[in-house]
Amino acid sequence: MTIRQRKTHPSLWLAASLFGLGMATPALAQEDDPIKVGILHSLSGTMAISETVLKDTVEMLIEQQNEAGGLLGRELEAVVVDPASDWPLFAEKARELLAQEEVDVIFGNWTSVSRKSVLPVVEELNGLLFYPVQYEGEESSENVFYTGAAPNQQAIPAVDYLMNQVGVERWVLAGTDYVYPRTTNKILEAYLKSYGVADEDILVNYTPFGHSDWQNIVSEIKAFGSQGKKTAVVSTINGDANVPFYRELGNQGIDAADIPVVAFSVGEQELTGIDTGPLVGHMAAWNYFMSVDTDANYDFIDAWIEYTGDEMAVTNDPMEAHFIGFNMWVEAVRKAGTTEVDAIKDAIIGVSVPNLSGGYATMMPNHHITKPVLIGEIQDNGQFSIVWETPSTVAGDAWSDYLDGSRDLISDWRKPMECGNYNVVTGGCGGQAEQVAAE
Amino acid sequence: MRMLQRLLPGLLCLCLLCSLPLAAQAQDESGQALLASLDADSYAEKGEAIEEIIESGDPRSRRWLEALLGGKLQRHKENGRFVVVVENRGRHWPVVDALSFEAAGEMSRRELDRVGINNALRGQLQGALAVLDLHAEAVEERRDAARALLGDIDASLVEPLQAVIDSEADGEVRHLLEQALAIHRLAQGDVAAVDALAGSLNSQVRAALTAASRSDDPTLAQAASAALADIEQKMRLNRGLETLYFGLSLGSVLVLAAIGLAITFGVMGVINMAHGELIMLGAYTTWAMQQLLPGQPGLALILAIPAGFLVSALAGVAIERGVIQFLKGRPLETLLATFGVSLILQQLVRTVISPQNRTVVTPDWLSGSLMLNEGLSLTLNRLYVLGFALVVFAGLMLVMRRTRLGLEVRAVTQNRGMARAMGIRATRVDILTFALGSGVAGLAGVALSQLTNVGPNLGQNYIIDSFMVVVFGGVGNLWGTLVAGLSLGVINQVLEPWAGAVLAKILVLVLIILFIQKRPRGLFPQKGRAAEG
Amino acid sequence: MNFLASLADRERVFDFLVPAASPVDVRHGPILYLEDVTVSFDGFRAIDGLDLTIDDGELRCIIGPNGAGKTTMMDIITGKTRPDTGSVWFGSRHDLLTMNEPEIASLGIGRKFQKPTVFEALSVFENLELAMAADKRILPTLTARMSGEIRERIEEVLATIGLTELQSRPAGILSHGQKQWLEIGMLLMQRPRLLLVDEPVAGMTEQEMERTAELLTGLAGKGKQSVVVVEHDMGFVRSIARTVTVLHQGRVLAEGSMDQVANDPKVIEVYLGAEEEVA
Amino acid sequence: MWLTRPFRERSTRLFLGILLAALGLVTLLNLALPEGHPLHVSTYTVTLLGKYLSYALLAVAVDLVWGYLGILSLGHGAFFALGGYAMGMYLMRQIGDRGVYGDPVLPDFMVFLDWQSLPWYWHGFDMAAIAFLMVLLAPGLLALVFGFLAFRSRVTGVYLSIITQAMTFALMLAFFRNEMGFGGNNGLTDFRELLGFDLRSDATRLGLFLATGIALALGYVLCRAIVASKLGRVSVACRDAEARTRFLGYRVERVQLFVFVVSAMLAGVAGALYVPQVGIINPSEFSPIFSIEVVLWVALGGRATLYGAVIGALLVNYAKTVFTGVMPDAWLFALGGLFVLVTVFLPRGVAGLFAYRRRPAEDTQPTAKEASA
Repeated sequence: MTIRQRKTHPSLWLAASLFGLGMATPALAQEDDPIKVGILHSLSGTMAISETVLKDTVEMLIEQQNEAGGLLGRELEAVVVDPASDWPLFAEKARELLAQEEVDVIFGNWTSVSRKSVLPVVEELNGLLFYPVQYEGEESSENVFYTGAAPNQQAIPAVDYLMNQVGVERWVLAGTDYVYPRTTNKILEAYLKSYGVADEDILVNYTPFGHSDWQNIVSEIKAFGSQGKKTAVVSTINGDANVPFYRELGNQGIDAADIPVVAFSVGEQELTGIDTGPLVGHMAAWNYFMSVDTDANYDFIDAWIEYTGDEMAVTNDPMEAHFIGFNMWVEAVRKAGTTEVDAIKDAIIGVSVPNLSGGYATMMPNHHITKPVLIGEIQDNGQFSIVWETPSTVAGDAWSDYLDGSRDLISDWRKPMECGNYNVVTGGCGGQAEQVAAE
Repeated sequence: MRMLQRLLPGLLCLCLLCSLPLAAQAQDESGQALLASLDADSYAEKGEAIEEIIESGDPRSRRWLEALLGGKLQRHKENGRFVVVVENRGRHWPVVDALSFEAAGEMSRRELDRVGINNALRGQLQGALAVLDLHAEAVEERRDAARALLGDIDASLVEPLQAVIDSEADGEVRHLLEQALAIHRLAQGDVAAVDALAGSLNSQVRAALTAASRSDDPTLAQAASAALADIEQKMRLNRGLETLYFGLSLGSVLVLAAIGLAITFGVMGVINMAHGELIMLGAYTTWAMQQLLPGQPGLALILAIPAGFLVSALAGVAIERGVIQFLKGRPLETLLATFGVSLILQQLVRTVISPQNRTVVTPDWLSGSLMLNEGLSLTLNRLYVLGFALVVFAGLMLVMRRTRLGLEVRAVTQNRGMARAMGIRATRVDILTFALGSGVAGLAGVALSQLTNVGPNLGQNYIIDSFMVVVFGGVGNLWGTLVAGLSLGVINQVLEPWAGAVLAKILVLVLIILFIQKRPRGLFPQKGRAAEG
Repeated sequence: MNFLASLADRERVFDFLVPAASPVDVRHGPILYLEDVTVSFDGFRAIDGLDLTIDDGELRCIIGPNGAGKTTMMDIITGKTRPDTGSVWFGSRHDLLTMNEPEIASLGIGRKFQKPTVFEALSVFENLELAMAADKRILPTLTARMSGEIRERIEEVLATIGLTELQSRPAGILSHGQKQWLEIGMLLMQRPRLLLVDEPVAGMTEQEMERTAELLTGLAGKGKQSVVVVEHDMGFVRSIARTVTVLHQGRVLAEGSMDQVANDPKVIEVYLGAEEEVA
Repeated sequence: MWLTRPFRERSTRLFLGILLAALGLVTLLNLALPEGHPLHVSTYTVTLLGKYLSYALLAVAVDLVWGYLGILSLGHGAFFALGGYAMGMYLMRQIGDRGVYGDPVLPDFMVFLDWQSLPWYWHGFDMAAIAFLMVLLAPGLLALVFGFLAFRSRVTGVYLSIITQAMTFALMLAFFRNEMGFGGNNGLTDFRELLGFDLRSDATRLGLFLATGIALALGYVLCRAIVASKLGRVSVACRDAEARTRFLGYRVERVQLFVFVVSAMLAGVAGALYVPQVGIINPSEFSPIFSIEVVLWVALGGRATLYGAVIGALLVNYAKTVFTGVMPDAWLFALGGLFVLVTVFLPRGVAGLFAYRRRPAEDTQPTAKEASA
C-alpha cells in the first residue's frame, strides 16, 4: 500500500493546488482518513485462549481488504484493544473505541456476558458491533449483528440428527453453568418433550467454569446410559472444561459408538488442546468446519496459514463468522457509499455474501444471518468429518419458539417496524419502545 | 450386526487367506471395484459395500477396513485413485496406494476426497474387526473382542460363536462369549438366560436385564428384576469404592499442586503467588519434551519428570534471586511481587508459545483404565497421578528429614541468626529451598498435563486451592498438606453426587472457613509456648 | 533522684500508687489463690499440681530454674493459657478460669512480660495513654478525648519512669531497659490490684535496678497493690523479697523468707546447687 | 467531636483540597469547554475517572483494615460486589416493564429462564431507600458474622487472609449459579435510570462521578477520624502486639470487628457507586484475584497511609487503561513489572517517597511471624 500512497499523494497535491487549500483541506481530510475498524477481543485472561485468533482473523481480513485497494478508496486501519476477559473492562473499551477512537465498526466479544456489558454502550453511542459466536439468542439489538449461530441454527438441528439418524432416546444435557447452556438446555428440554421424551429420560447437569474433575459426572453419565436405551450427551460445556471432560470420557471408556457426545462449543481450536485419539466419533454441531471441502475454504485456510506462518494453524466456526460479517459490512459500506452507521444499518439488511461452505449467507431483518448446519465427527487428527448437513441454510431466530417469554416476539429492524422485540400478541414493541423513540 | 451372518464365513476365511498370494492384476481390478462401491453417497450403500468387501475375503480387506475406520481411505478427485493417508495433519499428506500399499508420495487436501463414515458404520466396522479379533493371538485382544460383542449378538452369530467358544482356550473369553449369547437369548425372552447373567456387573448385562425387567412377560420381568436387585447390591459396594477412589485422586491432585507451596510458603514463609505458573511451566515442559521426541509420548513424559523439575526449579531460583531475596521478613511484599511475576509468566507463555492450549498426548500405558471387576475400573492416568503424588511426597519428606539440606532448612527457618552463627550459609539454603519447592511445583505440572488443559491459565486454576490446602493442613507441616489435600478431595467427591459440582465446592469452602474457626492454626498446628505468642 | 526521696516519704500518696476501684473481694483472705493447677503441652507438664496463695498487699518473689513453669503460671493467671485441671481465684469472688484476658485485666490484674512488649509504632506517650485505666469499650474509646487531668497523670508516670523527654518518640527506638520501664509505666497507668512482673530488671543497669526495686516495694502494701515478681537475678530478689516461692518442675518446692529457702537443702540441690554449677 | 479531628491534620486538608479541586476542574473542563477542544474532558474520561474513584474508596477501606488493624483481607472484593449487587438489583427493578419481554416485575434473565415469581430477596429493591440501606447492610452483616466467628476464635495472619479468600471464592461460585437468581455469569446489566436520572445522559454520568468523589472524601475523613482517635491507636496496638493489648483490658476482637465492619460497609458503598458507572455487575467482582489486586493497589500506594491507597488505586487502574489500549499484547508485562519494581524498590509504596514522618507501616508486621510460624 506504500505504492498506493505514492500514487495518491501527488494527485491530492494537485487537487489542493487547483482548488486552493481552503476548499480542499476538509475534503482532503475526509478522503485521507483511514476507515477505523475496532477489534474488541480478549488478548489476556481466561478468554484469550479463544479470542486471540479472532483478533488475528480480523487483522488478516483488513490486510487483505487493503491489498485489494481498501474501501471507498480509503485505507482500513485496525484499532486493537485488550478487554482482558474482564467484563466491565469490555464496556469501558467499547466506549473508548467509539468515543475516543471513533471507529466505524467493531468486531468483537465472545462470551454472552461481555456482549451484554458492551450492548448498552454500543446502543448509547450508536455504534456497529459484529458478534461472531454462537449464543443463546433472546436478544436483538439495533446496533448488533449476530453472525454466530442462534439456538435454532445449531442445537435443534443437532438434536434432530441424533433423534432421527442415530435413534437416541435418552438425553444428557451437560453444560457449564452460565446463560448460554441454561437457555439452550431449556429450549432443548422443551423441544424434546414436544417429541414425547419422558422426564426420566432427560438428565440435566451443570458444572462451574473451568471444572476440571469430571470423574463423578462421567460415571453418572455412564450409569444413566446403561439403562438399555440409546443415550447421547448434548454438551454445552465451555472451552477450558472440555479437555478434562473428554479425557475422563476416554479413560472411563465411554466410546462414541455407545454414548456419543455432541458438543456446541468444541471446535478445531479447542481440539488443538486435546489428544483426540480417544474421542474419535464424538460429534460437534457448527455452521462451518475446517474440513469443509470447498475451494473458498481451502483458499481461506491457505491465507490463514500464510498469515500466521504456522503450518498447523487451524480455522474454526467463529472465524468464518467474522469472515462473513466482515464481508457483509464491506458490502454494505459499498452499497451505502459511506461508513455512516445508520446508512449501514439500512444497507446491510438483505446483503448476502458467500460463506466458506459453498453457499451464501444473508443478513436477515432481525440482524441474524442464514447459515447451513453441519454435524461433524471428531477425527484422530483433530479435524471433524462432516456426517450430516441441513439441505439448505437456516435463518437465525432471535427469539426462540420454545420459551414462554419469547414465543410471541419477533424482530425486524426494517422501517417501519424497526423493533427488536415486537410482540405479535399485544402488537406492541416490547420495552425498547420508549428507548427507540428516545434515540 | 444384522449383516454378520452373511459375512461371517468371509471373515473366517479371511483370517486363513490373509497370506495367500493372488495375481496382482486381478487384485487391482477387483480391489478398485470394491473400493469404488465403498465411495457411495448414502451410508446404507456404504454398509453394503463393507459387507461385500469382507465377503470377498480379499487379503487387503482388513487394512482397508482399518483405513476406513480411521478416515484415512481417500479418493483422488481427478484420477479416482484410492489411497490410504499415512499422516493426515497439516495440508500435504504422505499417502500410499490403496491397492498396492506402495508409497505414492504426498498429496494436498484439495486433491483428495475422504470416504466418510458415521457412528453406525463405525459400529459395524468395529463389530466386524472384533469378530476377526476373536482369532487373534494375544488373549487380551480376544477378551476385548469378546467384551465388545456383549449386547451386539444376533441370531446369525449364535452358531459360529458357539463354535468359537468350544475351540476357545481361555476361560474368561468363553465366559464373556457365553454371556454375550445369554444376553441375546434374554432378548428373545428366554427366562433361563437370566441365571446365566445373574451376578455379572457388566454394564451391557445390566442394560439387557433392565430392558428385560420392563418386558410384558411377568415371569421374565420378575426374574430379571430379581437378578438386577442382586446386582445392585454388589454395585453399591463398587460405587462406594469408586467415590473413594475419585476422592483420593482429586485429593492427590490437590496435594501435588500444594506440596511445593507447603515448602516455599509453609517453610520459607514466602507467599508465592507465582506458584501456579511454576506448575504451568512444568506442564509446558512436558509438552515441549513431546515436541522434541515426536512419536514417543511415553518416553517424553518420563523425561519430562526431571526436565519439568529442573525448569521450574531454575525459574524458582530466578524468582528468588531476582525478587524474593530483597524482601526478607516481609512476606506480604512477597505476595505482591510474586503476583506481578505470575502475570509476567502468564503473558510470556501467551506471547512466546501461544495463547491456545497445547496438546499433551497421553501415552497408551496411561490411557484407559484398570478393571478391578466388570463393574469397577480405575482410570489409569489418575491412578498413576495418585501414585506419583505419594512418591513425590515421600521423596520430599526424605529430603526434609534425612538430608543435610533438610536439616539446614529447618535450622534456618527456626532461627536464622543462630543458624548463620553455626556456619550455615542461609542465602544458599534459601535458594535451594525455593528451588526445591518450585521444582516440586514443576513435577505437579508434569502430572497435571495428563489430566487437564496445558495453557496459560493452568496456574490460575490451582493457586487458590493450593493455598487452601496448605493453610487447612497447618502452615509449615508437610503431613498436614497431605492429609488436608486428600481429605478435601474425598469430602468434595462424596458431596458432589447429591449436592452437584458447584454446591459441593462451595460447601467445601464453607467447611474450611468453619474448620479454621475451630482450629485457628489448621489441622496440625505447632503447639506449646512457641505457638501461643 | 528526688523521685526516690518522694517515694521515701510515705505521707505523700501518688495517685498512681492507689489502685483503681476494683471489684475484687479480699475481706477474707488472699487476693490470689491457685489450687492444684496442672497444664501440659504435648504431654510435657509445665505446671504440675501447683498450689499458690498471695495475700492482699503482699510482695512475693518467685524463683526457679528455667522451665520451672514461672511464665506459664503467669499465663494461667492472666487467662492466656487454660489449665487442664485446678482452680484459680482472684479474691474470693472471681474465678479467673471463667474469664478472658481483657476481663481479667479490667478486674485489676496487670502484667509485665518477660520480653518487654510495648507498641513500637506508637509514641511513648500514646503507649501510656492506651494503658490508662479507662472505659475501654468501643464507642467510648472512639470518642475519647485527651483531658488536661489525664495528660497530668501521664506526665507524672513519664517522670516516674524517666522517659519524659522521649515521650513523643516511637517506643520502637527505646533501649531494652527503657522498654522495661515503659512497660512498668504502663502497669502503673493501669492501676491494678495485682501486678505480675516477669523479670523486670533484665537488661537494666545497677542504678535502674535499684529504682525498680524501690518502686516495686513502694507499690506493695495493704489496701494497695499486691505484687508478684518473677526474677532470675538473686541479688535483686534478695533486695526486695519478703516471701520467696521456689518453683521446680511446675511445683512449689519451698516457700518462706529468702534465708529460709536459701538454706533449704532441697532448694540448694535443685536450684542454687545448679546455679553454682553453672557459675 | 471526634469526626472533626482529621481536619486538624495537614495531610487530610491537603488531600481533601486536591481531591475537591480535581473534581471541580474536571467538571469545569467537561461542561465549559466545547467538544474537540484540546483541554475538553470527554464524558468517556469522566466515567473512567468515576470508576477509578470508586476503586480508590475500596482501596481506602482495605487500607483501614490492613494498614491500621493488620488484617490482610483477601476478600474485600466480596463486600464491594455485594454493595454492587444491591445497587444493581435496584437498577434492575427500575427497568420495570421496559425489559425486552415487557414483564412488569421480572427482570429479563428471569423471564427467559422462566422464573414464575420474584424471589423473596428481590422484594423491596424497587424502593431506593431500602436498596441503598442494603448497600450498607448486606456487606455489613456479612462482615459482622464472618468477623465475629473469625476474631472470636482468634484467627490471625495468613489463616485469616486465606479464609477471607475462601469466603469471596465461595460467594463467587454461589453467584455464578443461576439458581441463585442473580443472573448467574451474566450478572445484572442493561440499566436504564437511577433515581429517575437517565444513566445514559452525560449529566447523570458527571453527577455519578461527583457523587463518587464526594463519597471518597467522606470515606477518607471517616477513616482518618477513626485512625486519629484513641480507637485508632488501639487498633494499631492490636496490629503490633495483640496479646499485650488484651492484657491492657481491651476487647481486641471487638475492636477488630468494629473496624472490619466499617471497612466492609465502605467497600459496599464503593461497589454501589461503581456499578451504575460501568453498567454491569457480575460474579467476577467476587474473584479472589480481584481482591488481591486491590491489596496490590494499597501496597503500591503505601500501606497505612490511606492517601497512599488512593494514589495506588488511581495509578494502577490508569496504567491498566493506558496499557490495555496502547500495548494490548504486552500490557501484562508492564503491569507485572510495575508490581515487582515497586515492591522491591519502594517498600513503603509511592507514598513512602514523600512521607515526611516515619510511617508505622514498615514496623512489626504481624503476618511476618505468622507466615513463618
